[in-house]
Amino acid sequence: MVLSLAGAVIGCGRYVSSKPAPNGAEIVATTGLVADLARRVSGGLVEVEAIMGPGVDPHLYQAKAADRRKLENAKLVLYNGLHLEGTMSEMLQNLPHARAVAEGIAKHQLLYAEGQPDPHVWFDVKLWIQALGAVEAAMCDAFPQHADAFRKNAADYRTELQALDEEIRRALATIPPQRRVLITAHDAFRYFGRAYGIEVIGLQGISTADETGLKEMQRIVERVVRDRIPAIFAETSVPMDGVQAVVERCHARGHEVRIAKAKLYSDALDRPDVPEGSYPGMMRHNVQVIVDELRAER
Amino acid sequence: MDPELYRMSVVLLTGSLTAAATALVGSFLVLRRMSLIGDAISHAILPGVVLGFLLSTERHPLALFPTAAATGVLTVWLIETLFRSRRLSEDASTAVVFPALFALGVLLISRIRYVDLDLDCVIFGRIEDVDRRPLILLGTDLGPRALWMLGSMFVLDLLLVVGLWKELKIGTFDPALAESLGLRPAWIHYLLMTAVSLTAIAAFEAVGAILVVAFLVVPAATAYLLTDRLWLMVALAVGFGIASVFVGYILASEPILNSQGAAAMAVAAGMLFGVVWLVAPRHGLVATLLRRRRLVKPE
Amino acid sequence: MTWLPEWVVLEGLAILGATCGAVGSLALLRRQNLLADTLAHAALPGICLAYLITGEKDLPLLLLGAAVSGTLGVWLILAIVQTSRLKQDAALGIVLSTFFALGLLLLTYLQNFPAGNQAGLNTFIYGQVAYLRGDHVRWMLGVGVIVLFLIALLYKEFKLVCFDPEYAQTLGLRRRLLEFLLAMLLVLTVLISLRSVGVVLTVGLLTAPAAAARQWTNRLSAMIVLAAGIGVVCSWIGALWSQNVPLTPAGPAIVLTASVFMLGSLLLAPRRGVLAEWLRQLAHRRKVRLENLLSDFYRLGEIRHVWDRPWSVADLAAVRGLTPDAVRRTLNDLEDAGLAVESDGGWQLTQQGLDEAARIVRMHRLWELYLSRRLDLAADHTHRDAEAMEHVLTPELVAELEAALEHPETDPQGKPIPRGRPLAENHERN
Amino acid sequence: MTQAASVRGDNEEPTSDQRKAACSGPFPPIEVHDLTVAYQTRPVLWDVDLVVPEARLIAVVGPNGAGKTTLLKSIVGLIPASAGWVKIYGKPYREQRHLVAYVPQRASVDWDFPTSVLDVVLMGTYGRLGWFRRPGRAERSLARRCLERLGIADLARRQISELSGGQQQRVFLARALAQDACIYLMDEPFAGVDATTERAIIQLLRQLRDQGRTVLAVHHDLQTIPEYFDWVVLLNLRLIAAGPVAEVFTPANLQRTYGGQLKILTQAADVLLRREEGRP
Repeated sequence: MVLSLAGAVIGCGRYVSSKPAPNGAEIVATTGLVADLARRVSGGLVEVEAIMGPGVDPHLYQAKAADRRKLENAKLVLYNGLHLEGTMSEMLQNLPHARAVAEGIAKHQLLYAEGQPDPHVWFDVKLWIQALGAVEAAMCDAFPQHADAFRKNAADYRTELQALDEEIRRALATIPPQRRVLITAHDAFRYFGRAYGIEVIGLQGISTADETGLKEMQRIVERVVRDRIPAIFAETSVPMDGVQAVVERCHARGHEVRIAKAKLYSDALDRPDVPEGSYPGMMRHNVQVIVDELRAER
Repeated sequence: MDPELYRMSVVLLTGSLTAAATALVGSFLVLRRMSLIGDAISHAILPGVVLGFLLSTERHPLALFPTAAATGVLTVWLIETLFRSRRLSEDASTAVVFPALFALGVLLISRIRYVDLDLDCVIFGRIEDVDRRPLILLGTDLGPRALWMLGSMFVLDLLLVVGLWKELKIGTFDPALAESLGLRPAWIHYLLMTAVSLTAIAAFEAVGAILVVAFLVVPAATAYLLTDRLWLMVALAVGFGIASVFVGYILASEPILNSQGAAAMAVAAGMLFGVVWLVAPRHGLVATLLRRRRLVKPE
Repeated sequence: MTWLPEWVVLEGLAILGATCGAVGSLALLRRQNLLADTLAHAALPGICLAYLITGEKDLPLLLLGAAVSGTLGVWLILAIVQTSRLKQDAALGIVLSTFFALGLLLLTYLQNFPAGNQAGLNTFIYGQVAYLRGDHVRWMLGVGVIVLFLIALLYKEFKLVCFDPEYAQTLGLRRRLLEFLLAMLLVLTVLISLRSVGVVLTVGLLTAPAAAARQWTNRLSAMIVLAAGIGVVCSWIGALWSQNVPLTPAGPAIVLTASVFMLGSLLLAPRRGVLAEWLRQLAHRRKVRLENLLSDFYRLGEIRHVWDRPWSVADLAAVRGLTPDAVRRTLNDLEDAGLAVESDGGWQLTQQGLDEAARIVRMHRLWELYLSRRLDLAADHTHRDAEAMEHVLTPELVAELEAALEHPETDPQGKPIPRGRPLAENHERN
Repeated sequence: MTQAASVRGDNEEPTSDQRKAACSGPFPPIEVHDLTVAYQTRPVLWDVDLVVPEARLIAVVGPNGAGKTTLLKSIVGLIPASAGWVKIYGKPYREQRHLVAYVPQRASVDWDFPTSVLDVVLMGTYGRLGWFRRPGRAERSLARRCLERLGIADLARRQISELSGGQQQRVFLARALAQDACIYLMDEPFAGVDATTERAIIQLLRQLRDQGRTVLAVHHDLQTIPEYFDWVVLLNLRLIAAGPVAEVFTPANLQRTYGGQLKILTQAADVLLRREEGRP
């Protein structure tokens, strides 16, 4: 029985593998954010591809057949880790040529919720710089012939990111302290809050698969109404329902909170051809939106 | 071995083992008119899964087995107890018990918030990744975990079905006769339900709940349209299950759908059923409609 | 009032609970609860397709898609059952798994679209009570009112089709149309609850309140109203729970509340309840115990032809081979009932006890005689049946028996059938 | 066609004569022509020709699986015919629905259904009421009278799950009475009922016949056929014979109906023997 099965496996295997299969890039990253790090380090020397496109929620993403082939065929796979890629985590952990960029981040700097680390590390630029180090190391290992170029590119990007960190700090400082409350669709901005002194509240938990309890919902609404928080924020990769529900409940209590005119990028970048398609562009966009919405007196 | 080929072999072999293991027990479910018990069990064991994770300190993937299996049997027992109380129909008992247990499971998860226990993982299943989830015992990598689990589940189910063939057969067609022959149909019933629970959990962890539900019912139902002999039905069910795995794999492959393997295999099983339903020689749609027109004059 | 959920949530849940309870009652009686399960799963591809085609995530459009695929699912189930040898359960299983898998395929496909995840299609699998909004509730209200109105309007027709569909057909009611309408009610109800509580919990909300209501009443109209009420109350309790206990999603809380309520009803309902039945059995067993001992007194008296002497516990225990303790317990019960008194270290029946004992023995012997005459049973086989029957015969039945047996004097073994007061007879005889 | 229409909705019991007039006409109550019925491909009735006379008590007799229930069901259109047709007083059943009352087998419904005895009897009036209308006082009093005729008026408010087998059967008959039809089709009205109920039922059937109505009942007990029925239809896939009991209920016909089923034959022989001897 098993033998005949194995025979069938091999027989069919020939049939499928005889078709031309796209090989994918040499470096394959899961999210656009990780791909951004790799692209900057590579500086065009090695092709980098991201599996998840713009607006894709990495928590729920289901790898497809083609993704698997790309991951298998790549020389190096980079992923965020810390269970960001919910359904793919175990597979990635057991892929010998895969590296989690979050592993480059010092453990004591991670935030934990219920014993699980929060994977949204890129929202603290300083942490993301550490992730950059991990990417640099992994790429130098995988492509020793390009190691020198990679180190130089990484150093350049590190300088740029350090400047970005300062820029964000300055921009956020313009928001009056009592209005520094960021309410978003899911709990992705805790690192951001810790790094830049903003209180963050997410409607859903760290993963978008959680269901919100009525108590959590009510607490958020109470808070928005009590502190007359002017705006709450939708995310590109999360449904609007929760945010809209908060707005409606606040309106019912006579507080005209609004949904920020632009959505925040939380777990995904935009298309590569717009500024928000890169990490610094995405961070600047988010900060700009937050500052615009929260600073303005209504 | 070419890694691509290796991966494909593992996926197809795991899928085939899932199909074979589920079809073995699923055939009896269909004949006992309990097709939906698989759906009920695969939802209702959620609290058992959560409990298993809570109890095991090192979160070993196999740790959820005992509690989940116990919950599966508990589900069946609860359904039967409610039904036997003569206050609810079998249908209603099922429809009360499994949502209640599922709700309990979801509540537990919400309280604990292990991201590990992502509900989606459980429902969608990741059959493409089975080669990347090894069984590690005492520090040694023994190869894909799903192969081990479903392989042993297949052997167990095979032992059960072959060993208790006569009892299962009589217990399925005539429980009263089985009782009078001293064959203990109630025991056989619970044994079968335990096997269904265990198979569901093994498959669940490896390939996702949706594939379990589909493979328990659809290949067996397809086979039932083609034959009146039990052994042939079971064999055909296994065959249809395996065929669905291959068709689904091709469907999910890049040039066609570029999609999720487990769901594609379940859809393939449904498509195979559709085809057989249309063209089956005796019990098919076309045959039935045609034959309705020409009646055989009775002797 | 932070302990109370938002009004919009309460309102939405009330509509949901009432509709699910009412429709669930009809589904329960037609044994279609698992059809609801299948429908809830079969809605998924419709929802995804509606999003795929229109690119809109408006609730009405998605619901339309769900209605179409749900209806297709119902139709397929009917077609499979009617044209193949497969039974309802297999048809349900096939449609459920295939449609749901198709939905998952579409979901995977959709995630490649920019903003594909924003449709929130996942909410349909798990549900999000906390995100209920005014426009959702208005839609739910619209659908719920239509559903409840239809049930009220066609109550008589639905009742007959649920109870005896073939008879309904012979009366000229459009059975197929009515059955289709009932399935549509189920589809509509599933649709409005999917978004809030998700696929699996919808099934629970449809079944548990109806099953609970069934235990409390024997009238369909009352059952429907009660189930709707229970649905509302359980949803509100679940919502209160979620509102006041951290990290508790409302959907599962509601279903769990309803399930507990169902279980409680099953146990505690006054007439159909398990507890009531258990108490009835207990009372009956006590009655049997007392009556048996009374008749033992009588037989002892009959053998010795003395009616006014006390008997020792050992004598009484010997009649049926009981333990002395058991006999003593029963004697105490008899004493409490005023049927026996303790005297001279033994036990004696009171006057009332003697009457009662004579009545029981009389019924026993009448029944024995009836069995042996009517059913041609051998005299020695009738005793056990009579033993069971003597405790349940009503006075009317006894009168009928007597008439049928033409007022007999002796039982099959030739023992006299007592009439009136043994003590008096015996006093005369002595 | 005037049958029965005149008395519909009437609160007063029609007298026997009125009833007789209402239920008679130029056409026979039931005419079955070349009827063939099949489940899937297996025929269960083959080429049945039958003309049922007015005002008779008719037994439909045959072994298990002979198509007795199928005959009744296809007369009332519950099972589509593969070939042939059925006419009720000369017209298709669809147009004459109100003239036919069908009494299904007791076991065909869930007796744990949450409803009362009176409610079930009221269902007999639903056809007349039409869509949307609820039964009113007139229907209630009619239903009560039907219960009285079956001697179970005291059970009116009883939940149907508390009934004995005989009581269930009486409820079903009361429901059929409430339809006030000319033709009564009964599927095993005597199955599993006690002796008292059996007597009550046969008395009712005779009353119905005497009012000019036609009763067609599936019956199993060959012993009681000569006593209870005027007419008999012997069925085993095909129609074996149909006619007055005295002519048709013969050993030869029974032999053809039941084949070699020895037990039934000896039973039948016993009956016939007793009849020849003039004993009841």
